[in-house]
Amino acid sequence: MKNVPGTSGLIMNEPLLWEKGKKGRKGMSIPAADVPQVEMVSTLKGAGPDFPDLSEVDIVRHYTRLSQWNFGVDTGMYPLGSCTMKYNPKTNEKQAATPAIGAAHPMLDDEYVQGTLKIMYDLQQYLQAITGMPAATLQPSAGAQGELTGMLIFDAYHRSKGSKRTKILIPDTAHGTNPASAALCGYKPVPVASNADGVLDVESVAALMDEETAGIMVTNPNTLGLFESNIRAVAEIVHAKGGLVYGDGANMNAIMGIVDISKCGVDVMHLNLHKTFSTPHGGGGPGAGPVCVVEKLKKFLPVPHVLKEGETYRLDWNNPDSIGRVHGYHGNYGVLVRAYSYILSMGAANLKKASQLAVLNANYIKEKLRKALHLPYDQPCMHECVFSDAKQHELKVSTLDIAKRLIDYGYHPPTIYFPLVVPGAIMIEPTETECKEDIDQFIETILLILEEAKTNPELLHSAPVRTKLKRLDETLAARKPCLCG
Amino acid sequence: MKNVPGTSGLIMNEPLLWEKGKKGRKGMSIPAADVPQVEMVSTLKGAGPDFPDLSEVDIVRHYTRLSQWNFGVDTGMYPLGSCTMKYNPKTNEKQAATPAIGAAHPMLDDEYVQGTLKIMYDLQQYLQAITGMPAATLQPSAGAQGELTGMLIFDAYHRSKGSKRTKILIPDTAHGTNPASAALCGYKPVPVASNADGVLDVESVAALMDEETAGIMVTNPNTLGLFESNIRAVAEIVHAKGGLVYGDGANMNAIMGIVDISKCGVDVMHLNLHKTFSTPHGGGGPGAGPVCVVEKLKKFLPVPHVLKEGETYRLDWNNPDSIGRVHGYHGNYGVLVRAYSYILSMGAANLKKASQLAVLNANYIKEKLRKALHLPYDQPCMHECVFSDAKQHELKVSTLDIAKRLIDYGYHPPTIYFPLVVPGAIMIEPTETECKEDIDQFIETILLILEEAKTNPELLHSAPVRTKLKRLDETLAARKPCLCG
Amino acid sequence: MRYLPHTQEEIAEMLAEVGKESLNDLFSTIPDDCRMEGDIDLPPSMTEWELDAHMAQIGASMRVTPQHKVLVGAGSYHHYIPEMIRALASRSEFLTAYTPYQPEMAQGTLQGIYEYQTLTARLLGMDVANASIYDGGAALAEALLMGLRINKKCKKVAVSKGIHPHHRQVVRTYLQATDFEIVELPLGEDGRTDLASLAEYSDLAAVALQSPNFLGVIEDLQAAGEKIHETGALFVTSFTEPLAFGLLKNPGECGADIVCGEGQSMGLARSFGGPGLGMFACKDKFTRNMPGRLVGETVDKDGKRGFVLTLATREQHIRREKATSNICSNQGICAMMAGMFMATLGGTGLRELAQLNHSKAEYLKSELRKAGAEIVFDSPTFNEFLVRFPSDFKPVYKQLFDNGIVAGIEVGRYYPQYKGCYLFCATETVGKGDIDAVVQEVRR
Amino acid sequence: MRYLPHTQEEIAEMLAEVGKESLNDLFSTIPDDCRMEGDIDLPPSMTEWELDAHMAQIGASMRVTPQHKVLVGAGSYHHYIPEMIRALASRSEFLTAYTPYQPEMAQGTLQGIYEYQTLTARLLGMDVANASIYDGGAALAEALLMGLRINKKCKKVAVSKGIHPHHRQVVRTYLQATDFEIVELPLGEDGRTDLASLAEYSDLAAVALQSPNFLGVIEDLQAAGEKIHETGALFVTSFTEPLAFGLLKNPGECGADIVCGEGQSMGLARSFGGPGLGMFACKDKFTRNMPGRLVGETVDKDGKRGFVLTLATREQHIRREKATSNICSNQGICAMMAGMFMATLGGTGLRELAQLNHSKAEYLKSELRKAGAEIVFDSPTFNEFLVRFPSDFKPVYKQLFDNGIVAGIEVGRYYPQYKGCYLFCATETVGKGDIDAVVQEVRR
Ligand SMILES: Cc1ncc(COP(=O)(O)O)c(C=O)c1O
Ligand SMILES: Cc1ncc(COP(=O)(O)O)c(C=O)c1O
Repeated sequence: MKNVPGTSGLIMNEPLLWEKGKKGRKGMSIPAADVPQVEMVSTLKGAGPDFPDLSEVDIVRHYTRLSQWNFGVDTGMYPLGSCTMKYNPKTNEKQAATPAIGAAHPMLDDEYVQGTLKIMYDLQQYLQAITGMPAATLQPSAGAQGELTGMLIFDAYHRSKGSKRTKILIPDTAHGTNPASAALCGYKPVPVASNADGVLDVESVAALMDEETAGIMVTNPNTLGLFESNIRAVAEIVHAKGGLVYGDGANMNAIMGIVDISKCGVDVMHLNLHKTFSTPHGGGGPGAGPVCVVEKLKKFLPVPHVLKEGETYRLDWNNPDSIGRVHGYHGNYGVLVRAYSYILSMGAANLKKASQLAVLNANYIKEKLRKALHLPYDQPCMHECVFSDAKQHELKVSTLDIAKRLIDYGYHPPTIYFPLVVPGAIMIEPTETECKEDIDQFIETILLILEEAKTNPELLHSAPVRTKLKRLDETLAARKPCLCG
Repeated sequence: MKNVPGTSGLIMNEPLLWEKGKKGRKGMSIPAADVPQVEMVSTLKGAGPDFPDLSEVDIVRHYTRLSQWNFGVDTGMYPLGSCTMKYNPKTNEKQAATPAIGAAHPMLDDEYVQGTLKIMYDLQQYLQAITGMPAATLQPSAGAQGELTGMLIFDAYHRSKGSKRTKILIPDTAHGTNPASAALCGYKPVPVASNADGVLDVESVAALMDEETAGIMVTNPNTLGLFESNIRAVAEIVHAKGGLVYGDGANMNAIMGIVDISKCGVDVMHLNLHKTFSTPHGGGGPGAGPVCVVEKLKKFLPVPHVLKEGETYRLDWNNPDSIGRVHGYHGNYGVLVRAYSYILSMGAANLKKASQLAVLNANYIKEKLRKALHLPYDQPCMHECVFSDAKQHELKVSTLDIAKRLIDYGYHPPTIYFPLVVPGAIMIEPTETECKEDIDQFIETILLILEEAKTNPELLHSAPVRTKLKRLDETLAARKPCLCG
Repeated sequence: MRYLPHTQEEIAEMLAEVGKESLNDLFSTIPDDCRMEGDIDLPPSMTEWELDAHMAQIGASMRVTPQHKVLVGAGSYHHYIPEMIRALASRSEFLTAYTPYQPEMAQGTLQGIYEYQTLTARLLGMDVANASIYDGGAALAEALLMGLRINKKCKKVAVSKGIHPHHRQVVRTYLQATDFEIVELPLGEDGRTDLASLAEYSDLAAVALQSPNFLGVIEDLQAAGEKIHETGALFVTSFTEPLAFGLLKNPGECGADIVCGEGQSMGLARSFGGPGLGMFACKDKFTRNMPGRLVGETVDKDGKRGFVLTLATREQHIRREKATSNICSNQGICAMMAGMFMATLGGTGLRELAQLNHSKAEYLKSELRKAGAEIVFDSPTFNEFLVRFPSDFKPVYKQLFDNGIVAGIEVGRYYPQYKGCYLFCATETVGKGDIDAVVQEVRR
Repeated sequence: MRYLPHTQEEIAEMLAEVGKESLNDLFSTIPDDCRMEGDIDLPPSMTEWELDAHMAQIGASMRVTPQHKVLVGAGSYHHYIPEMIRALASRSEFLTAYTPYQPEMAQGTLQGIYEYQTLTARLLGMDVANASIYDGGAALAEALLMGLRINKKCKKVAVSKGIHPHHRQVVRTYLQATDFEIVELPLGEDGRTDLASLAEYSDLAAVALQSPNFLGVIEDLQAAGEKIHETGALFVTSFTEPLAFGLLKNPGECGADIVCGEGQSMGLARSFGGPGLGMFACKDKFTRNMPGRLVGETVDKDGKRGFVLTLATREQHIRREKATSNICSNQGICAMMAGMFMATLGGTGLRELAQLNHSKAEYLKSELRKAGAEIVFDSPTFNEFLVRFPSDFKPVYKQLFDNGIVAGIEVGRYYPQYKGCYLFCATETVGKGDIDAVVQEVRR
C-alpha cells in the first residue's frame, strides 16, 4: 500500500559498547599535565572502573547506528495521548546552548548571573499570565515532581491552619503519578468515579469530601480529553470543607488563552513544559514541571524564589513558610530556556491558536474514526480523543495489535490501555503541529488496519515486521531481569 | 548471518517537496517591514517562482526522512578507493562555524579580517611543510580545479619561456579529471602505458616526451595504490625536454611525513583537503584542491595571494605573471578551516602515523583477500589495493554484483571499474580510521559474498534487497532523462 | 506562524467535518465563568532573528562569561565536553522521542540507556543502576525513602552534614509531610563525618554520607560502612563528583547498599544547575525496591537480543499509590549523554582525567598554602578543598573576578563555623597559569 | 590520538599478517631519495580544547564582528538562515557521504539534489539545472565554454563589465590558455550594459550579462536578449543575488539560453566567500552540452520511483578529455542547503523576502539622497546601488565601522571611473535604525 509512510530499508546492527573497543584506544583528548602529578592516598585509591576504550569514530558510529533504531517527532507523527508530542523547534535548542547560559555556574552571587535570573523571572511571569495564577515556581523537574510540590504545599497549608489531613480525592481517570505523588506525602488517595459522560459529578465529590480530606487532584482537560465542566462547583465543595484543589496541567495544550485556571477554582497547578511548551522529551526526559499557585499559597513555594527589584533580579532565600527545595539548584534550567524561547516565539495569539488547532485536529480524528472504533465517551473532545478496541474483540484483535501494526506503517502508536476507565483504551493526541494531509493519512492508515483486522488479523498479531526487531518479550524481561551487562 | 552490520529496519517514505505543502503555509519567519514598501518597476516585475509552501515541521521531517536513505562514514565503513573516506571529526565542523568566521565578508579591507587571513597564511605554510614544496595557493575549489590551475601554470610557464606546447603525457591509470583538466587548457593528452608492475617505465616516458609536450601528470601513489618508484627518473626525462611534472596529490594520505614531494621532481601538485585532510564530502562536495608549486612557478600562482608582513597579513593583488583567479573569492574557505583544524589537531607525528596506518590497513586487506580475489598487480601497496572480478567470471558474477551485495551487508562498496587498466576493478581504500575489528569484519563479509557467488549467485544478482529501493535502472534514466520535476 | 501548519481553507474544511462554525465553537463544553477574558498578557511574538538577538543580549548581560575560569565546584563542575557528544545527543531520533513505551521503535534509546545503566553500575561498583532520577538532590531523597521501605520498622534516617546542603534540603522537603525523622551527623575537625552519635540510634533505616563530601573531603567510606551496618541501617553513599571514582575506591567496594548522586560531571554543561542527572544504583537484592525506570535485556519473537523497560510493577503507572516512586519522566537524554561521555573517556581516559583533576587541585592547594592560606582540613581531597585566608578574601575575589577568574565560593551560608572560608575546585580546565594568577593575587 | 584506533598490539598482529617487521617496512617501494628527512615542520598537536581556545582567539582578532551590520553585498550577502537548516544539513548521513555513485544507498542525497535542481530551474525559469558548479565565477566560465561548444565555429565571447569583476577574472583565467577571445561590453551612463558595440561582432558564441549587475542595476534582459540573439550568439545571464528573482522576471522569461550565478544567498553563510554555490541552468536542447552532474528520475527493479546520477557520458570519468567539463566534486551539501532554504521560504516567503529587501534598499537610497549623496544610476535596482558622496567618505566609513556598521565598499579598484563611489546593500537583516544611523553620520 503506497500511501503509508512506513517502509523498510537498510540500517545497521551494532553491538553493546563493551563488545567493541580495545584497551588503550582513545576517544577523548585529555590535556597534558602542566603540574606535578600527585598520587592519591593509597588506602583510598581504587582500580578504576572496567570501561571499554573506544576511538572517536567508534563512538560516533555506535550512537549514529543506535539513533537509526529510534523514532522521534522529527521522524513522523507521534500521536501519543497525554504526551503532547508537538514539534520541538530547532531554535530552542540553539538558545538553550547560548554559551553564557551553558557555562553559568548555579552557585554564584546574583550580581554575576543577572541574565539567567531574568529568564527565570520572565518565564514565571509568562506562565502566570498563561494560567491566570498569581505566583509560580520553576523548580520541579517534571510533572510528577510538580505534583509532589503541590501536595507538599497542600500539607503545609493545612498545617498552617493547624490541621493535618490524611486523604485526597483523585478521579479514576487520573494519571498514575497523581496517586503516587499524593502517597509520597502521606495522603491516602480516595478514588472518585467519573460519571457516564466521563467527567466529575458534583454529587460524587460532595459525597466523599470531608474534613480529613486535604482536597482533590483534577486533571483538566482530563485524560479522556474532556473538559471537567463542573470544575467550579467541585472546587466550591472542596473549598467549603477547607480543602484545596490541585490541577494537573499536563493537558494545558488544549486551553491556552481560552481558560483562566484561577477562575476554575484551582489553587495549585503544574505545567509540563515538555508537553505544552514544545521542549523535546529526549527519550524520557528531562522535563520541567513548574507549579503555579493562588495568592494565599505563594508563601509555601520552594526557595530560592527569584524576584525583580527595580532593574535587578535576585534570589530570595528566606521564606520561613516555604516547603523548601525540590531541586539542588533551579530545576531543569536548560528546559526552562527552551520553553521561554517557545513562548517568546509564539506570543499570545499563536498560543491560543495552537490550542484551537490541537482541539480541531483531535475532534477531526474523532469524527473520522468514530464509525470504525468504539467511542466510549461521545463528547466534544479537547486535545485528544479516546477510543477502545471493543468493536475488534470479536475479531480477536486487541489495542496492542492495532498499535503494533501502526508501527509497520510508520506511526508511533497512540497511548494504549490508559486511561484505565476505558478497557483497551486507544488515546490519540495529534497536537496542533500535524497538518491536515498528515492527519488524513493517519486516519486512512487506521482504517486500513481495521480492515486488515477483518480480512487478515494475523498481520496485526505478528506486527511489527518492518522494524529491526519484532515484538519483544516483556514478560521474559521481568521474569529474569537482566539490567546490567 | 549475525556478524554483518547490515540489516533492515523501519524507515519512512517521503514524497517530493512539491507533492507536499499548502499555499500560505509558513516555513521561515520573515521580519516585519519597518520601512515603507516600495514597488518594483512593473516592466521588470515577475510573478515569482512556483515553490511549494511548507511549515517548519514539514521541512524537518522531509530532510530527516531523506537522510535515513543515505549512508555516510558515520554510518559505517566506506572503503571507496581513491576517495579517502576517513572519519570527519566533529570539532572541525564546530571550528568552521566560529561566528566571526561564518560572518566574515570576503570583500572587506585586510585590516578588518586579520583572523581569516591568518588561517589562510598558516594553512599555506602547513601544506608546504607537508609536501616539501615552497609555495601554495588555496583557491582551487576541488581536485579537478587544482589540476586546471596546475595546467594553466604549465601553460604560463611555457609561454614565459616563449614556447607554446600542445601535448601532455598522462598515464593510463590516471583519474578522468586529469585528461579533462589538461584538455580544458588545450593540451592533447598522450596516454602512457604503465608497465607490468603497474607503474611508469622510464623508457615509455622517454619514448613519448618531446619539445611539443608540456610535461606529465602523475598520480603518486597512483590509482593502483602503487608508489611510482621511477618518479625521479621520469621527472629528469621530462625536465630534460623542458617539460614540467604535475603531481596529482589525491592520494597523499599514503605518504604524509614519509615522502618529500619536492624531492620527487614534482613541480606542481594539488591536494584534496576533502580526502587527506578529513573534511566531509557532503554527498559530493564542497571540496578544496590547494596547489603547491616549486619556487620557479610561484609567480604564476593565482591572485590574490596572502602574505605575512611582520605580524600583519595582507592580500597581494598585483602579480603580473599570475594566471589570475580560479575562484570568486578565496576558495571554499569553510573547507580550509576544517583542514586547518585537522592539521592542528594531528600534528606532525600523527599525520605520519595516519599514513602508516592507512597503508597498513590496505596491505592487510590485500593479504587477506588475495586468495579469493584476483590481484592484477601483486605489489606492496600504499593506501589502497586493487582487485578484479576475474576469478568470478566463470560464476557469471561481476564486480557490480559483489558491490551491490556489500550494500545488503552494510558496507559502502569500494570504487568499481576504476582504474580502467584493470577490467572489473575493485579498488579498496580502508583509510586509517578503520579499526582492526571492523576491517576483519569487512574481510569476512567479502569472503562470505564470494562464497555466495559460488553457492547462490542469484543473491548477488538481485542485490541489494535490504535497501529501501532495489537496483535502479540507470539506462532508463539516461535514455529518457527526467531531470526536473 | 511557522509551527502552525493549518491554512484558512484547511481549518474551514476540518470545521465542516466536525460540524462547527468556528474554532471557538470547539470549546462549547467550557463554562463561560472558566474562560479567560481578553488575550494572554505576553510580549509580542518574536521572529527567529529577534529571538537570537534577544538571547544574545541576555548572554551579554552575564557578568560571569564563558571565558571566566571558574574555580568552583560545590556540586556543579566545569569539565571539557567533546563536540562529538553534542552532535550525537542532538540526533533528533534520540532527542524528539518520548519514553520508550514502544520498544520496537525505541531500541536506540533502550540500548543506550541499558549501556548507561551498566557503565554507571561499573563506575559505582554496584549491581544495578536505574535509568536516572531528576538530580542529585532527588536521588538522595529517593535513596532514603527506599531505605525506609526496606527497613519498614524504622522511621528515622541519618544524613551527614558533609552532604551538599541543597541535597539535604531536598531530603527535608521530601520527608517533611510524612512522619519520618531526619538526624544530621556533624563533621569532625578533619572534615569527615563524625559517626560517634550513631551509637545513640537503634532505629535508623539508612545512613547517608557523601564522598568526596561538600567540603571536598574524601570520607573513609569503608570504616563508615562497617559502623553503619553495625546499627542495622542501610549504608547510602552519595556524590556530586563521580569523576573521583576514576581514582578512588568505588562505593560498592566500601560496602554501600545504595549509591546515588549528581552526574552533571559526566558530559553535561553546568547550565545554571540543570538539567543534571540523578545517578542511582543499588545491590541486586534491593532492585525491586528501587525507584525509577529500568531497562532490561530480552529477546524478540525471533529470539534476537533487544531491550525493554522492565519491572514496571514498581512504577506509578501500574502500581499507582503503591509505587516505589512517583517519578515518570526522568533525565532521559542526559543519561544518554553521560553514557556517551563515559564511553568516550573509556577506562583509561577516566583514570587519566581523574588523576589530572587531583594533581591540579593539589597544586592549587600547595601553592595557596605557600602563599599563607590555611587549608582547613588535612584529610585527603580529590579536586575540591576548603581554604581559610589570613585576611578578608572578598577584595581579592572581586579583583580576580575582574581578571576573569572565579576564586571559589564562600561557605558561611551553609557552614556558619566556616564563615569566611572559601571552597575551591580545580579541574582539568584550569591551567597552571590560572592557578599561579590566583596565588599571586592572594600574595598581594 | 582519538582519530587513530590502532593499538600497539593490533599494529603488531597486522604487521605479522603482511609479513613486515615495522610500519616503516611498509614503504619499501619508496626510493630513499624521495623520502622526507626528519619530521614535518608543524606546530605541536592541539587537544580539542586547545583548538577551541585557538579558534576563539582567531575569531576575537577579527575587527569585523558577527554583531556588525554589514551593508555590503558585492556578491556575498547577509541573509538570515534558519537554525533548522544548520541542524538538517549537519545530519551526518548527508554530510559524511561521498558523491552518490551507489544510488541504492544514497537516495537521500539524490532526491535532495533532484529537488534542488527542480527548484533552481523554477527560480530561474529554465528547463534544466545541474547539481552545481563550484561558485559563481566558475559557473560563468563553464557557461561561456558551453556556449563555445555549442557554437563551435565561433571563438569569441562577450561579457558585460556589469558582471562581478572577480567572475570576469575567473573567465579570463579559464579561457587564457586556449585561443578563445573575450570582449568586454562597457556600461552605459545608466549603469546598464551598452550593447551598441555588439553589431561589430559577427562571430560571438555567447554574450553574458549579470542582472542585477555588480553595481546593483537591473539589466533590461528582455531587450538585451533580443539584441544578442540577433547576432546569433547564445544569451547567457548570470547573477549573484538569486533572491531578486522572487520579485523580478526570471531570466528564462527574458529569453536566456544559459543561466548561471552565485547561490550563496540561498541559505549559505558568507564564510569569507566560501563555500558558495555555482547555480547553473539551461534550456532543454542544450542539456547534453551541460557541464557538471545531473540527477535524474528512474525506477528500481520493482518499478518504484528513485533517483540516480545520469547523462554521465558528458562527464570526465567516462568521457575523459572529451568531457563537457573537468568538474568532479562539486558543492554537494551547499546545493542541499540551498534546496532546504528555497523549500523553507516557499513561493510566498520568497516573494515577501525579496520585496522586503527591495524596500529596505530603496529606503536607504532615498534617505542617502536626502542627505545630499548622489545615487549614481537612476536605473532600477534590487537591494544594492552605487553612491557618490559630495566629500571624502573614508572618515565617515571609519566612524561608522567603529559604531558597528560597515557602510558599503569603495569600487575604484574595479571601476576607476567610479573611484570614490561606494556600493551599498541593504537586506532584511538591516533595520531602519541602522539605516538612519548611517544617514545621520553622513549628514555630519
Ligand atoms: C496527565 C498527566 N499527569 C502527569 C504526568 C507526569 O508528568 P511527568 O512525566 O513530567 O512527570 C503525565 C505524563 O505522562 C500526564 O500525562
Ligand atoms: C586520483 C584523483 N584525482 C583527482 C580527483 C578529482 O578530485 P575532485 O573530485 O576533488 O575534483 C580524484 C577524486 O576522485 C581522484 O581520485
